[in-house]
Formats: sequence, C-alpha cells, structure tokens
Amino acid sequence: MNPVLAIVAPFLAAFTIPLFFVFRKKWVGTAVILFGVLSALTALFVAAGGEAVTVMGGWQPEVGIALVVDSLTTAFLILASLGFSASLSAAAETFGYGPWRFYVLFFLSWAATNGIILTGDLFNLFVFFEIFSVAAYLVVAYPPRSWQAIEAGFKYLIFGTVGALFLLIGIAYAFMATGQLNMAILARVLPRAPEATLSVVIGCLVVGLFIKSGTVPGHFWLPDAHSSAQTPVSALLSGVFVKVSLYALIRLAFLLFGSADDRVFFVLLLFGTVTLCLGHLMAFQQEDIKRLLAYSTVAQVGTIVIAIGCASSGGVTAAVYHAFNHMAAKMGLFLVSGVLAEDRASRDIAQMGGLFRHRPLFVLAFCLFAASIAGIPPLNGFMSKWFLLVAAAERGALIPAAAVVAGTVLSAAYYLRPITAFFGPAETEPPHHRPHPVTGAIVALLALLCLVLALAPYIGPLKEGLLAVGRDTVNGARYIERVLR
Amino acid sequence: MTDPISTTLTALAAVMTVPAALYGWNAARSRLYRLLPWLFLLFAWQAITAPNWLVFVVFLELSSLTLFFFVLSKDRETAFLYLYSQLAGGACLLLGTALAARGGALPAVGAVPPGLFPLFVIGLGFKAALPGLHFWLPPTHSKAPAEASALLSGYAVKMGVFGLMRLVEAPSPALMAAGVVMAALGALQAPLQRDAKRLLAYSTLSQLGFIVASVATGTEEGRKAALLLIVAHALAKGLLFLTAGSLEEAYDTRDLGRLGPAARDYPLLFGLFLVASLSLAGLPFTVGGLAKGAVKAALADHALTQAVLSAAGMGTTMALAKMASFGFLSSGQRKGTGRPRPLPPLAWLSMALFAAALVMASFAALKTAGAEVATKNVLVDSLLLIGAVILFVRLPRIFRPDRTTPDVADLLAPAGRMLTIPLSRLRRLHSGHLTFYLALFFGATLVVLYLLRP
Amino acid sequence: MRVHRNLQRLGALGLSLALGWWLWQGVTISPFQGITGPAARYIHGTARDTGAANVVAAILFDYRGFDTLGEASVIYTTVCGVALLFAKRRYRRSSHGLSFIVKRGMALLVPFILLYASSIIVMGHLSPGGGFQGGAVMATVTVLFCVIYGSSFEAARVSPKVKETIESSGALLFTAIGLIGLVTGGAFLTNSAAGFPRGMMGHLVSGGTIPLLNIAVGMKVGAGLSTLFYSMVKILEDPTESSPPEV
Amino acid sequence: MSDLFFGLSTVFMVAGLFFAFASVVGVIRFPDVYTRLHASTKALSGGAMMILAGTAFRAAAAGHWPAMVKTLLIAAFLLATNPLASHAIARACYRHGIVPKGTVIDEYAEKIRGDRS
Repeated sequence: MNPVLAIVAPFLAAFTIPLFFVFRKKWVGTAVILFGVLSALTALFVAAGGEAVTVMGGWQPEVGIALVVDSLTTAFLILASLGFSASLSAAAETFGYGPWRFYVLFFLSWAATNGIILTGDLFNLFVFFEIFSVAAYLVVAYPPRSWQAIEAGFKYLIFGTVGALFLLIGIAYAFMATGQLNMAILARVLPRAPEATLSVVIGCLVVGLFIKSGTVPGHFWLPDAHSSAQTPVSALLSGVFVKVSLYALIRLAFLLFGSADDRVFFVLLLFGTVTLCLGHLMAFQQEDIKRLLAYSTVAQVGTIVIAIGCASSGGVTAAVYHAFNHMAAKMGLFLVSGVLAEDRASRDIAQMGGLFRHRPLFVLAFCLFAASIAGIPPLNGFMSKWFLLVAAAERGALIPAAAVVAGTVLSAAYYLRPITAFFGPAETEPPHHRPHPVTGAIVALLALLCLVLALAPYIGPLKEGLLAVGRDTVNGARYIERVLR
Repeated sequence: MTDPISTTLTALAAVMTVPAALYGWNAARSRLYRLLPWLFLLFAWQAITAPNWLVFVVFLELSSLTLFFFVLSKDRETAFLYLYSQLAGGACLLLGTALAARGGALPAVGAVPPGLFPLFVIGLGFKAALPGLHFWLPPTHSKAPAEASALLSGYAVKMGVFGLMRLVEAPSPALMAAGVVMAALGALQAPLQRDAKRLLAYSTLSQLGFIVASVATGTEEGRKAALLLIVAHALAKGLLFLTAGSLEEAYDTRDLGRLGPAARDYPLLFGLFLVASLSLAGLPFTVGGLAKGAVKAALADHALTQAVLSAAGMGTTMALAKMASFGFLSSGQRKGTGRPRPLPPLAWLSMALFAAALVMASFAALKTAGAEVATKNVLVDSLLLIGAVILFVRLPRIFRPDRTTPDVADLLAPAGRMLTIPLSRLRRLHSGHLTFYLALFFGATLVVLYLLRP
Repeated sequence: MRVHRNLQRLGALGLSLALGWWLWQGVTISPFQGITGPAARYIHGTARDTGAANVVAAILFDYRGFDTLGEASVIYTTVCGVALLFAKRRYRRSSHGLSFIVKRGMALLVPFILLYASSIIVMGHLSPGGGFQGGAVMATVTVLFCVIYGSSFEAARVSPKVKETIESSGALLFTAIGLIGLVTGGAFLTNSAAGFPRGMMGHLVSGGTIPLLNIAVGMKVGAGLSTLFYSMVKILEDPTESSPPEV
Repeated sequence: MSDLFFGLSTVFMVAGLFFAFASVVGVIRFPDVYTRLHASTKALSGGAMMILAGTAFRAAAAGHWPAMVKTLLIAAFLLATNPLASHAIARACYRHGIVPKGTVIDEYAEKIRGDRS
C-alpha cells in the first residue's frame, strides 16, 4: 500500500466532515467513526506493508518529497494509530458529535502525525509539524470554558511558535549550507558543511524539538497544556503528540547529526537527565492529579531522551519500547483520572477518597498503569527501563542511569499518593455517577496492551521487531542507500 | 541455582509463612490480605532460586512490595518509609546489575566485578539493614502487624543477607566491621527500648550483625554458620514477634511500661516466649546456642570480633530479660486497659507451630553438630547468659522502660525539611511568567549551542 | 522596582545579542559557484518537466505540491480551530456600515476585485500569483463587505455553510487530484505523467495539474480566510461574552 | 506624433510630481485630520492621475497600446477608490468625536441633528 495513503486518509476525513455537516448532519457521527477506522487501518496496512520509499509526483528524491517506511516508521505508525483510535473513541463518548470541528482538528493532527512519521524531507517535516502544532494548540484550548484552558493554549502557542521558529532556522541553515532538503541526501552532504554552520543547524533543530517534545528547557507549556485540556485530549497529548516529536528527534539525531555525534548525544543525555529529575521532583509536589500526570510525562520524556542519548541500537530500542509503554499507561492514567475527577468534580488528590468502592475496576486499572509507569518489576515500564539501563551502562552514562533508577523510586512515591487516596475513606459519597462504557473498554484494552508489552521481550516477533528498530535506525547508511537507490 | 543455602532458605520460607498466614487469618481487614503471605512466599522462593541478579532484584522488590501493603494496613508513614528504603536498595541493585550486564549476559547471582561490589553492598545493605542503612528497620518492625513483623524480621531481611552470602566470596574486612558495629549497636539499643516490638527489632539488628560478620569471613564455614543462625533466628524471632503481637492484641499496648503481668493471664504465652527467647539468647543445646557457637568458631581468627560479639550476645539476653520481666512478670503497673481480650485459637496454633519448628530445628542441629561440638562451649555460654541476667537484675535503673533512645531514624525529619528547600525553589521556578520562561529557554538554548560548538 | 525591570531588560538584550551572535557564526558566505542541487533542476528543468511558465508555481504545486497541501492545511486547521473556539450562533449586534457614498462606490468596485482575484488564481502558472494570493484577495472582498455594509450583511448573503462547502471542496479537490495522480501515474500528485493535459507553455491551459491545484488552493484560502475573519468579528462584536467564566 | 506624446508625458509627469510633493507637504504641515485628508486626497489624486496619464502617454509613444489601456484602467480605479476611502475616514473621524479645528459653522452636525429629530 502506498505510504501516502496513511496521510491522505485522515486528510480526507478532515476535509469531508464539514461537507457531512452541511449536507447530512445526522451522518457526522457515523462518518467520524468510519473515517477513524479507515485512518487507523490504512496506517496499520502501511506499517504492515514493510519497507517502502515513494516520492511525491513521481520525481527523484532530490527534487520531490520522499516518504520513507522503515522499521522505526512502522513502530511509530502503529503507536500513533493505537493512540489516536483510543483517544477518538474516548472523545466520541465525552463530547458527542456536536462539536464536529473538533474532529476535523483531530483528523488533521492525525494526518500531520502520520506525515511527520513518514516524511523523508526536512521541510516537509516542518510543514507537518506546523499543522500538528496548530491543531494541538487549538484542541488544548477546547472547549473555551475557562481562562485556565485558554491560557494553557496560549502558552503552548507561544512556546510552540518559538520551537517552530528554531526548527525553521535550523532547516534554513541546512538548506543554505547544502542546497538540499531530502534527509537522506542531507545525511550525506551535511557533514561537509562548515563546522560553525553545522553546530547551528544541530542546535536549532535539537532545541526546536526539545520544545515540541517537552524536554527541559522547553517543557514549560507541557504541564499546563496537559492538565487543562479535556481528558481525551490530554491522553492524546501525552500518549502520541509528545512521542511524535521524539520520533523526529530519533530520526534526525541518527541521520543528520553524524559528524557531531558525541556532542549531540552528550547534550541529549544531559538535558534528558535534567528533564527526568525535574519532572519527577515537580510531580512529587503536585496536588492536582492531572498536573501530577503531566509532570510525570515530562519525566518520561526525559527517560526517552536519555535512551536516545545512549546513541546505540539498544538505546533506540529502549526509547521506542518505552514510548509504547508510556503511551499505553499514560493514556490509561489520563482517561481513568478524567473519569474519577468527574465523579468528584475536583482534580484535587486529597478529595479522591473512597473512589475504590465507587469505581473499583477503574481504580484497579489506575493502579496497574501507575505501577507500569513507575516501573514495578514484572510490568512493561520496568522492562523498558531495564533495556534503557543496559543501554546506558554500555554507553557508560552512569549518572543518567542512576537518575533513572532514582526516578523509579520517586515515581513510585508520588503515584502511591493518589492510590492510597482512592483506597482511603470517603468523606462524602461521590455526587456523580455516569457510566463510561466506551472509556471503560478503552481502559481495559490499554491495560491489556500494557500486559502484552510486558511480555514483549519474551514474544519472539515482538522482540525481534524491537531489536530491528534499533538496528535499522542506528544504521544511517542503510536508510540513505534505500532512499537514493 | 540449588545448593544447601537456597534449599534451606526455600524450606525456611515455607516454615515462616504458614504460621504467619495463620496468625493473621482472622484479622479485621480486607480479605485480600489473606493472600499476601502466600504472595510473599512465592516471590521469596523466586528470589532465592533466582538464576541471575536481575531476577533476584525483581522478586526481592516484589516481596518488599507485599510486605509494604501489610505495613500499610496499620501505619501509613512507616509503610512509606519502608517502601522508599527498600526501593532505594532495589534501585542500587538494579543499577549495579545493569552495569554488570554491560558485557552482554545477565550476571549470575554471585560475585560481581570488584568496582561494583560497593554498589551491591549498599543495595543489599538497605535490605539487610547494615548500620546507617538500618533507619527503616526499628519503626517498620515495631509498627507493622505482628505477622508482618515476623516475616520481615524472620525472612525479608535475610534475603538481603542471602544476597551478601552470594556476593562475598573473599574475606571482606569492611563488611565484617559493619557486622560488628551492627551487632554492638543492636545490643546496646535493644535493652533500652520501651516498645516491646522495637526492642525485638533492635535485637534483630544485633543478630543480623552476627550473621553478617560470619558471612564476611568469606569462607564456607562462615556461610554455613550464618545459615544456621539465620534459621535459628528466623524461627525464634518469628515466635517472639507473634507473642509480642499477642500481648498487643490482648492489652492494646506495646509499651513495656504499661504492660501487666501477662504470665498470670496467659501462662502458655509466657512459656512460648521463654522457648523462643532462650534459643535466641543462645542457651546451650538449643539451635540458637549451636548457631552462635558455629559463628564464633567460624570467626576463630578474628579475636576482637569474637569478643564484641560475645558482649553483644549479653545485650540480647538483657533485652529479652527486660521483655520477660516487664512484659510478663511485673505487676501493678497496668493502667486502665481493662480485662485482657482472649486470643483467637489460630494465633495459638501459629505460635505452637513456630515453637514446634524451633524444637525440631534444635534436635536436628544437635544431631548434625554432634555432642562434641554442642558441649564445647557450654560453660562459657552459660556463664555469659547468667552474667547478663545478673547484670539486668542488679542495674534496674538503666533498664526501666521510661525513655526512648535516639537513632539514625531521628535524622530523617530534619533531612526531609532540608530537602523541601530545593523543592520549593523548583516550584517557584514554575511560576507561570511567560517572559521568564522564555528567558530561561533562550538561556538554555545558548547552553546547547555552546555545548555543540565545533 | 524600576532598577529590577531595567536589569531584566538588560538581561533580555544580552540574551538576544548572544543568540544573534551564535546564529551569525553559522552563516556561511561561500563564493558563488553557480546554482547546484535541486535549485538548478528547478530553474533549468521546469519548462521541460511541467510546462509551466512560472517556476515558483511549478515548485509550489508540482515538485513540492505535497508541502503545499500541508501549508493549505495549516490555514484550514487555523480556520477550523478559530471557528471552533469562537463558536457563536450569530451576530448579536451589527453596525450599519458606512455612508451611502461608500456603499454605492463599493458596489461598483466589487466585481472588478473579484475579477482580479480570479485572474491571480487562474493565471498562477503563467505569472506571479497563485492560489494563496488570489484567495487572500478574494477574502478581502468579504472583509470589505463587513467594514462597509456591516457585519451581518455578508452572512445574510453568503451563508457560512456555503463558505464551509467551498473550503472543504477546495481541499478535497486538491486531494482528489493527488489521488488521480496516484492511481494513473503511480505517485501522489503526479502531474503530466498521470495524463493531465500538458498544454502549450505560456497558454492558459498548460502546466497540467498546476492551474487546477491553484484553483483548489484558492477556494480553500479564500473561503477559509473569510471564515476566519468573521469568526473573530463575532467575538469582537460581543464584549460581554468574550471573557469565559471561570469553571 | 510619438514625439508629441513623449513631450506631453514629460509635462504630465513633472506636474504630477509637483502635486505629489505638495500633498506630502500638506500632510505634514496641516493642523488636523480633515485638512490633512484634504491635502492627501486631492493632491494625491491629482498627482497620481497625472503621473499615470504621463505613463499612458509614454506607452502610447512607444506604441504599446495594451499597456496604455491598463494604465488608464488603473487611473480609473484610483479615481474611484481614493475619494471613497478619504470620505470614509473623514466620516469615521467625525463620528468618533473629532471636531474640525477652528470651525465656526458645522453643517454636518446640524444635518445629523435634523435627521434625529
């Protein structure tokens, strides 16, 4: 299947939903669901189709825009389609189909996400980042019921724009130095650029992606945006959007920054460690459950950045594996905490008493996800952290590795706070009780996904796939050869 | 990995868990707790028979986690203290394992590269309560439910020691020093406590000191002696914690200053207490006495260590004498706790099981050790025992249960306060001022560019 | 306090200068060695490859047409989002517009403006201009309507739904052309290789898909910017509701 | 013929430049909105018209007729829009409450009052 269809399918959805609204209002809901299924299936088919390269317009990669499918792309396509499908179902239950424009934005961001993952062209990457970011700013602020959400969206907008600016400067410098935009060609010619230019290119790209992914120092928007957004949106932000930027970081780090390897990866290790520590320490101090989860996301982003900074195939494997684990667990956590916070009409942890008796299954799922994120042994979070630790040890990065294990202790500490609150006594009975069948089903599926991921190192194909991602990604020459063949 | 050590410890785990599970069967709490001892048993077995350090750490953490939930049912703060300390130890071990796995294969449970030895010792030190890292032990043991204390003191800390046993293959003076300090510290602290279970906790610390010192010799003999003492201590301490728990159940207090003449109300309980404490104190021909003898024999080359351990043994005896005297024998001090509550039959059954195990272990040990070894030090041991009791009787002032003693754990609160300062700084950094954020960001961008300079 | 603020400003100045210096460090001014890479291909090969007279249009809509789809989608996203956030049913209060003279004068000019916009769009492949520019001019008309005739005038004549339809149809047209290229030419957005008429260079019908894509983008941008403007006008018109209540 | 057109175009352009310059001076020197508008509109209309007319003649001199027609069209559009804009600005200013400086008789105010009553 042609890779472009993974981008076109959600685009078609976004362009068609308004027409449905104008001409057949009743069918909007059905259309949203069908397009969701279609987009997910297309992406999965593209992922299943194996390695492929296609150039838009039938040109050579040099003049046209290439789309590339390799194992890293495959992994992230699967991650994105899982995350988007889960979030779409939750959103359909939470919002209904009245705000159809929300779904337009949703599909646009889906298309942009797939575009970022598939594209092999630096400027095209930037364009898709723009669609994706604009959609993200807007869905964060939706619905504009409180100043808090609008402020969060605004903050995200400012920071995101600064990040986009840095990305653009970096791309412009790269183009200025080489006259090329295709990533495979750039990987060949960029190292020949003057050192000073190269350092600016790398610096700008890295800093831009730091903002987009929420790594310190560009993390300031993240806690606000993730905690003020509506539940399905928060889940999407944490589960997929952050990962996509990290995907770009992985791709660019191993493809373009070749000649400055050590310095780049040192920067990644350094800032990853700072991010991890800061995220954990801030999460430790939160009273608001969604802010806690948001800061925990910051910490996990730090973990993944450390994994990338290990600069080895093991590190990339750990990063991808951890991205999957974090997607499954954090989406689940956001969905569950959304339901529980709605029951209590408050996001304050202190007021979450007695929810175990109120919604035992949701709370148990919360415990599972929290244990997974914190890295309690047999669960998936532990497995990926172990992969990461080994990669870090091989790299000789002792301090990041120590930070990761110390972070495990801290995260167990702050996740236990809401959990003990749930199991604790209730001052009053929760006033609301709305059934959440769809959210419940998604949470159950995510929990199942967590368990499957926990077994991934023991399931042959999955393990092979993960290892292949690491191997292929680190091997930049292979990518170049495949694109320019 | 199967060898005498893991086989013995596997069996010991079962012997410890069954009475503990029985004891807590009817406690007033969620029924899920009935599952916990068995979970603990499962994880402990896995840890003991682990093929490599990773599996060992994983199951060690899981067993700590089950005990954490036990403690959580009674006291939240202590539970968290316990969990953090255990997780910190686990984290060290995990890091060490990752570093040891650098070459490719997972490191088998055994000796590690010399550079990583301290990291592993620290990690296991959290579990085995090496001095300085023992801050969690007294509060946790005293505030946990009795059966959890029995498992904690009887088995959980021993898993850390088990790790040390595998780790230490050559004599390690540092570890021996740690063991001696532990034994002395526990022996000094135990007789001065007023909380019955805290007293037992310090006595555990002291006994662990014996075991660690014996392990630190790095010889096969030392390991065997340590194993014997582990068994002796586990059974005796399990029974002791259960009796202390029964006292608390009956009189609603663990304060030795307020406990009354329990020997009058529950003569049988006192009998069980005596069985356990005599073995623990090292009465000749009991398993405890034999084990201590074996430890001292293993430490034959280390005279100073031997001397300190003998003194520490007297401390243990004095502590147990104090518990017997104030907990079971003294009269008229009890204030308003009303009539004692009857103990459930399951509690009796579990304690009886422990006592039976203890007696059987004594016979078995006697049989394997032979009469010659058993009678070797009878005179000295008896003299030490009697001397300790005499000391206790002659110095009533020191042992009166009316004060508490300072410990490392007291440093935790000020340390926590110190820690809040950087935390609140960090919080103030996230003030919400967009311009400030941007300034920080651009500053960091400069740092990145600087680091990437050609 | 003022000292503090001045210090802050000084710090900001220092940061900007330092950052600017670093960026300046990276600027390489290499001696001109002729145009190489894709740029050379664009300059020398456009006429042969695409048959469009306007190289920029050829780059935008053929070589890098996929980027253009993305860029048009950025506008589409913005429009949709602003409409989502500022969703109000209708105008609470409309101005009466300007004086009779202006209204009448405007009425005479509007057809010409529309003609101009259309020419920019349709001749995008021949002369400077194209879908984005023409669409923006087109949207200007609706902005002028709002200023001159009052904000409810335009909505009464061109319903938002029509604009929605135009915008979405433009986007769909773009995608459909791309898909036709995929089906018949083997790759998304294939131009003449997919059988689109190549035409004579310099004529109105030339450049294959480029004029069609220009029209699609023009529809998307024109209707989109207009919707954007009116969504914001709705918020401005109603100061009481512009501040959302705290939840 | 072409020489005549060329000369005419020069004359028109010079005259146009003079008017444009005058309008600039007026915009700077005049005291309030209305008088400045007066300067900019009238003088600029005149100036721009003349320059465009000059351009048209020059195109005619070169025999480039389409260019001449285009130029004249531009002139026509300028003639239509510039007064409209000035009118709208002046009216808006008045409605906004800006009173012309030194006016004695304000007929517009009287008309508005008349309309209201």
